[in-house]
Amino acid sequence: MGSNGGGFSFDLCKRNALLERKGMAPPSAWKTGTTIAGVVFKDGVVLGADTRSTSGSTVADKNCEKIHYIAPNIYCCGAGTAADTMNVTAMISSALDLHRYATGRESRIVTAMTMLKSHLFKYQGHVSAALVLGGVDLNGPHLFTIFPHGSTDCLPYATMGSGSLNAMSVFEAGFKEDMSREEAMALVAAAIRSGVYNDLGSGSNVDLCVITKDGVDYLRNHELLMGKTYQREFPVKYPKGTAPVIKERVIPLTALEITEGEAMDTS
Amino acid sequence: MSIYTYNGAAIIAMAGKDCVAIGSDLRFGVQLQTMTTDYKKVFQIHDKLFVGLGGLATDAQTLHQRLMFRHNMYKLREERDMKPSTFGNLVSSILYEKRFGPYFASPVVAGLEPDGKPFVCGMDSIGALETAEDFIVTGTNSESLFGMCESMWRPGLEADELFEVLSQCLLSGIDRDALAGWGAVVYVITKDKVVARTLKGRMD
Amino acid sequence: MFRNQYDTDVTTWSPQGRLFQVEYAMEAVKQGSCAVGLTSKTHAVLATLKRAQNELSSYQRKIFKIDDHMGIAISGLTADGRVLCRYMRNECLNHRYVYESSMPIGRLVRQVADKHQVCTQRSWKRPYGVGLLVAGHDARGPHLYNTCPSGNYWEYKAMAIGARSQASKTYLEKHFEAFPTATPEEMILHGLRALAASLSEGELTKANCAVALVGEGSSFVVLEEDDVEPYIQMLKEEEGGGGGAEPMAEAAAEGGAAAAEGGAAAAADDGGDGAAPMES
Amino acid sequence: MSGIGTGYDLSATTYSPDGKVFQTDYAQKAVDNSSTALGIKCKDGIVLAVEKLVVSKLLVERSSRRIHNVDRHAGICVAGLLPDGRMVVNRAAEEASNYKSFYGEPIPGRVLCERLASYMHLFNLYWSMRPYGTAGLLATYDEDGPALYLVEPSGVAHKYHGTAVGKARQAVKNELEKMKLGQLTCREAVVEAAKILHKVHEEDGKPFEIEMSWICDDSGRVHQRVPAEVLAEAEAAAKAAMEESDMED
Amino acid sequence: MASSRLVAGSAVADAEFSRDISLGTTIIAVQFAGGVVLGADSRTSSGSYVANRTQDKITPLLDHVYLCRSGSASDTQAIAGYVQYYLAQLQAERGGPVRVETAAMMAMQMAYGNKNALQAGLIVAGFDADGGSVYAIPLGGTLLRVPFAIGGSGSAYITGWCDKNWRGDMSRDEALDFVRNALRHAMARDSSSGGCVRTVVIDAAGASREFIPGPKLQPTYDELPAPA
Amino acid sequence: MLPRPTTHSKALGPGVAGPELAVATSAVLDRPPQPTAQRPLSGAQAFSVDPSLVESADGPRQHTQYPYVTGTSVLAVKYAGGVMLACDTLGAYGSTKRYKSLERIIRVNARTAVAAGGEISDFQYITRLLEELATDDYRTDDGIELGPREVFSYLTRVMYNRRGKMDPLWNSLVVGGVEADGTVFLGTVGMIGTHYTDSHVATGFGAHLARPMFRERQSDDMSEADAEALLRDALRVCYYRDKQSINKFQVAKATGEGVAIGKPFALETKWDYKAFAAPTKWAIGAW
Repeated sequence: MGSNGGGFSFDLCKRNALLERKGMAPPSAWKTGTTIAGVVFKDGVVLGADTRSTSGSTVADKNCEKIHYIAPNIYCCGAGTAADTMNVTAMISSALDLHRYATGRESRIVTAMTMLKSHLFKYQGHVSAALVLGGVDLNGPHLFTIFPHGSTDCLPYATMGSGSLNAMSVFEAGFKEDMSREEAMALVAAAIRSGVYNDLGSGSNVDLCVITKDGVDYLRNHELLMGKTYQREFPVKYPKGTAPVIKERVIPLTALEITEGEAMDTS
Repeated sequence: MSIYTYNGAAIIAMAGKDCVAIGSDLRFGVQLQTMTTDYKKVFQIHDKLFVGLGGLATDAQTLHQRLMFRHNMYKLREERDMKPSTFGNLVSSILYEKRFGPYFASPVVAGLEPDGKPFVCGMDSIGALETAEDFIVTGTNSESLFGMCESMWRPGLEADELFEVLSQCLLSGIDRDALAGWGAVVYVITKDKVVARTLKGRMD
Repeated sequence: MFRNQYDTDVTTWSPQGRLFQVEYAMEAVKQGSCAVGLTSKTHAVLATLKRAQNELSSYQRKIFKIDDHMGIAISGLTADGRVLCRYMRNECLNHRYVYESSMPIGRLVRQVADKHQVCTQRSWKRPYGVGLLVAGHDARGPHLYNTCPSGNYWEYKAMAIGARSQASKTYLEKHFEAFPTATPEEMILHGLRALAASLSEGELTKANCAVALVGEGSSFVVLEEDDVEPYIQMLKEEEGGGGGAEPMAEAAAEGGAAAAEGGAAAAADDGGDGAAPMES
Repeated sequence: MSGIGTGYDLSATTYSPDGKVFQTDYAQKAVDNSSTALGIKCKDGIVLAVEKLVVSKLLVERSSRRIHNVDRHAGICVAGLLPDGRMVVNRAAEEASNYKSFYGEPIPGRVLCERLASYMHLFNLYWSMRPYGTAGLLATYDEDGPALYLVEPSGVAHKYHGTAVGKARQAVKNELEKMKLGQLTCREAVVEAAKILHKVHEEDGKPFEIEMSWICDDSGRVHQRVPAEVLAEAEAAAKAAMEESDMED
Repeated sequence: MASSRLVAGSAVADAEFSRDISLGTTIIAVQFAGGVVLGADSRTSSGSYVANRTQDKITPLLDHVYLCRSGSASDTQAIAGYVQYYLAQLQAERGGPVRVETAAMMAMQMAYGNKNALQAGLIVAGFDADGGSVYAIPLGGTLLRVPFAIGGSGSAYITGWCDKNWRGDMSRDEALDFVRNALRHAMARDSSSGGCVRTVVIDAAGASREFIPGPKLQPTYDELPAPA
Repeated sequence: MLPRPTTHSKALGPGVAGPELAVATSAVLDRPPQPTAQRPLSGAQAFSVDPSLVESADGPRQHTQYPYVTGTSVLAVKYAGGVMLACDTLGAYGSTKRYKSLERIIRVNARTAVAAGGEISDFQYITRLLEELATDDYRTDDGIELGPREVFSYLTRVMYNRRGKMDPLWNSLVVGGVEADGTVFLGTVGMIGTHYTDSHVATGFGAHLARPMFRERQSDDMSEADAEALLRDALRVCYYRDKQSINKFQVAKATGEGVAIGKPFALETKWDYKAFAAPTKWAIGAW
């Protein structure tokens, strides 16, 4: 019970396939319909993402985080199945942690990229994470895209997700080499906005992450595009006793306050 | 027919001011037939931590057992209760482990952190974690629960009002769900006590 | 009434190159009560005289709305008129369905006229015994058309058809130069005055006449009963004042004479009526 | 020999003892009684012209059309019963459209003429129908250049350098024969046609208007109404000529 | 199988990204007297979308052996990665340069051994002690030594052209021209090939790269020259 | 054995008849139409349908066709006094760029222009229909001509009727023009008759690539020069990112003065970024 061996467990696959054959559709996983993008500028990389996550056509989260931490100098935007992007990036992040402990050196972006691609390639696209990976290392700023099947590209500007075409049109029309930090941030924000406004899978706000050799600026909700446009004038206040309570029971607290463990017998 | 609608469920967790509440309906049915009407989908993990499990009941029960097992092991090893946020990650990992053959369950976690702050989070069947400041819903008709909560919830709800708001959302939400209902149970967790209340609902 | 060998069949030419059956059908139009139509720069107006079969029956309707931008007044066999009306409504609806716009008046009239023609060339058919005054407004402004059983049609500035319509026509010919700039209200009054000219006995009442108006920005409306009452009142006031009565009396006199003539010349070569049956 | 009263002249499917189909002749009568229409083939195109009696001053000027477009490269001027004429024009348009949609090129004038003639001929063959009381002057401009045809109620069709139908056809033909048609341009022919129509109408005295169309290089080899100003000039010239000749008288 | 069906239900619905990224491509390599020339276009597509318009499809396996990739981007990248790794290992082990044929064999082993799981059409070309050589490894993993090789979706359009214009006695510049023109014509007709032309010449002096932006290519029939 | 249908074979290449591969090797040879994910829900994506999706879908199978020679996106914007339409001149045969001087914009009459993406044979059929309509107006000779809105309406009916017969015309159409009263009209019709009017429209890939630009930059009172500049920018992006396009475009303007369809031209494009020439210069081991 409870394998700790790591890796995936496939024990339910047979049963689930059987259920599916019997007409029981499996649930849809949350995914990030998503617009994610990044550009390389003079001193570093700017990554951007929208903040909508969806389940079917329902918005599952209005302000989720799609720019994931990989290493102090590397971040990664994720599109695709939410669970996959989270776990893949977390996995690589911890692997790089260990790698840094072992080598004592700053992680390189190509390393992260290679680990990600080999993981994704291993699962042949079934782990559906589409990533924009960016960071700055001793070789300067780098930007990669990684597709679910494990192919990668090295690009000066990149987009992914369902809004990638919308975002790409902004880049193709506005990208310049060696932009300033401000220009790059404005361009990425515009690209994400293009996704938010034109792609139904993308929405809410713009997150940015600026990485230079001097550090990282994670600008969560850099642009708040979509606040609530409606507000209950006077949220209904229910007086105590509105709900028809049949039975009430107070569950007593059981926890023992353990202040300190007993010292181990060392003799 | 989705496997998710085989048994039926409606679960809401809501954060208040230094308190948190979680509730579920009470119906246990097999497709359109109601079997029992006292089936709680919310389980207590420890004093200040609850998990609600919607989806396929058999998976929810298995998952609950595994979660209890893992929490007990943790407690034995660490001699303390698990923080709700830690527990959320645990649930997520357990689910993602079965990425390609998932449990058909979507958990909602609600609890008070050791510092007294409320914590609620939810996830899909393969463990995509979403922590929320406001509320998390799951169930066979989560859309109508979403709608209610979106409109009723507001920041800073005190325990009593949190209970009323959650109850209203839950009761009216399940009125539009043929697969959930027959009353509800709501737990309100505060610093010094947990109150469980059973609500009267439609019996059809 | 005489008969000859060539007048019983619509597919038989007379040695002079005439089609008597068609010409007889034209006479059917003259059996109907009078219908008048006129146009200004912005509007087209129809006015009709309604008959009642007997005291217990209702008055026969003579004006039909085809579409928002067009309507017809009929004279002759009402049943034939209704068939054509149905056809025209259908065509307008189809045009609206396909183009989401109103059908040009002239094009529909031409189609209707073509429909008439077919009935003048098949032994198993008879010509429609009805004349139409089609009033409408389209992209090219207001129009008034007249169709005949022969399949001919003309566009008029103003026109009258039906029994004793000659008197009305005389009125129209006298005043048509004033029409282009007339207001809708004036147009209606002109229409009613022309109509009154065709009366052999009695006077216009709200029961026996109906008026229709269509034009720029106003869709086709029929004014009957109480709606037409104020206009009739105005006419009466005019008459009372004496100023407006004169032309009407005059027209009525002429009309009477013409009607008498017309009756005699029924089957003969109809010169007076603009050679309407057989324009060649 | 007259067929009147013999009973041999009541159907298009009946021959008279001397081999005539009187109904066809009678239909032709309707054309002969028509107001006059003429067509001229010039060196650069065709001009069609027709006089129209103005039977009422209530009529909208120039509203009742006798010359119709069949396709961009073909037009017909009808004489005789106007409703019959319209049906013939409809058929012509249909033929042109079908030909175009099947063969992808405009229908050649000769083909159009033959198809029309066949169509009209059809109505001479059944007792249940009557021959058309109309004749059509067909003007076309195809790859072989401009051509003028006349299609008659009997289904007979000929190609002409110039011809006329209607009441004053003989007078017009006389005038046409005097002219050197092959050297005339359409622009000149428009004036000539106006003059002729005014001249042959003279005796009549009734008010009339002239409708005229052309298909020539000036019109881009497209059949269209003669532009209003050109027509006005021509009419003015025609009226001036009339007055002149009056003076001479 | 079960798992793959399940994923189809829960995976990304954006087919743009769930579909494999394809190097619908034109690749070519020619041997000349003193070496080899490799060439490729730069388009990577996902359905109709150009996912990368300046992809580098010519991957070094060693300093003197390069690989042209066509087919699935992920598969060929993975193959190249493994071959690079094994060759580096071998080179270190042998303590000297690896022969082109060996590199080609290595690539073949990958392609052939996993032929049911891979979509990869490869061309390996390089320069070693025996001069330049070109090896084609089409789908399935056949290994063939050829004087010149073309591959990818665009190659169908230039097969005849190449047969006509190839000569065995081309000079370096002639071979380079041959490659550029072949690519130009393939890119003109194949919508899956396009963008720019990349070439690599490998001879005794080592490998040298060239990058020709799309607008710099001479227009073919019915195309317009790029504005100056 | 019966002769095989002469669609082209994935195994042998474009234009060649032969056996189909059991497993599509999309890697080497693409299937004729380049599918995107979109089902034909609106005019914007109408023709870019993945036929395999259609076939595997439940419900009546479209035993009809499959686009063969296709044109890609059409872009159009309104501006002060008129509307401007633009597209490239490629007729693609599957993934073959086969016909490069194929004009996809037609003048219907003095007030209306229509442009099309999708199956070219169907568009030519539609062209013939519209020609016939214009000829009908000419024949009637009453000074009334169909306005762009009427042409648009007509086309929606044609498209919907054909889809009702499960035999759709595989196009998305853009209708632009100026009404008799000077109102500027712009609308689009999809292959199943879905239609809408807007200040700017883009079909096919343009819906994703060009429309975001239009939403930012287009306004109904922009100048002609601005509109043309906007269209050129949008065309350029489409050329970069849509593999079924070529650098040869046409722009047509419909204004009160009439419809003018311009000569084909090429756009300046940017390919010489340092990172394009040597993408992995500083990332050894990357691709």
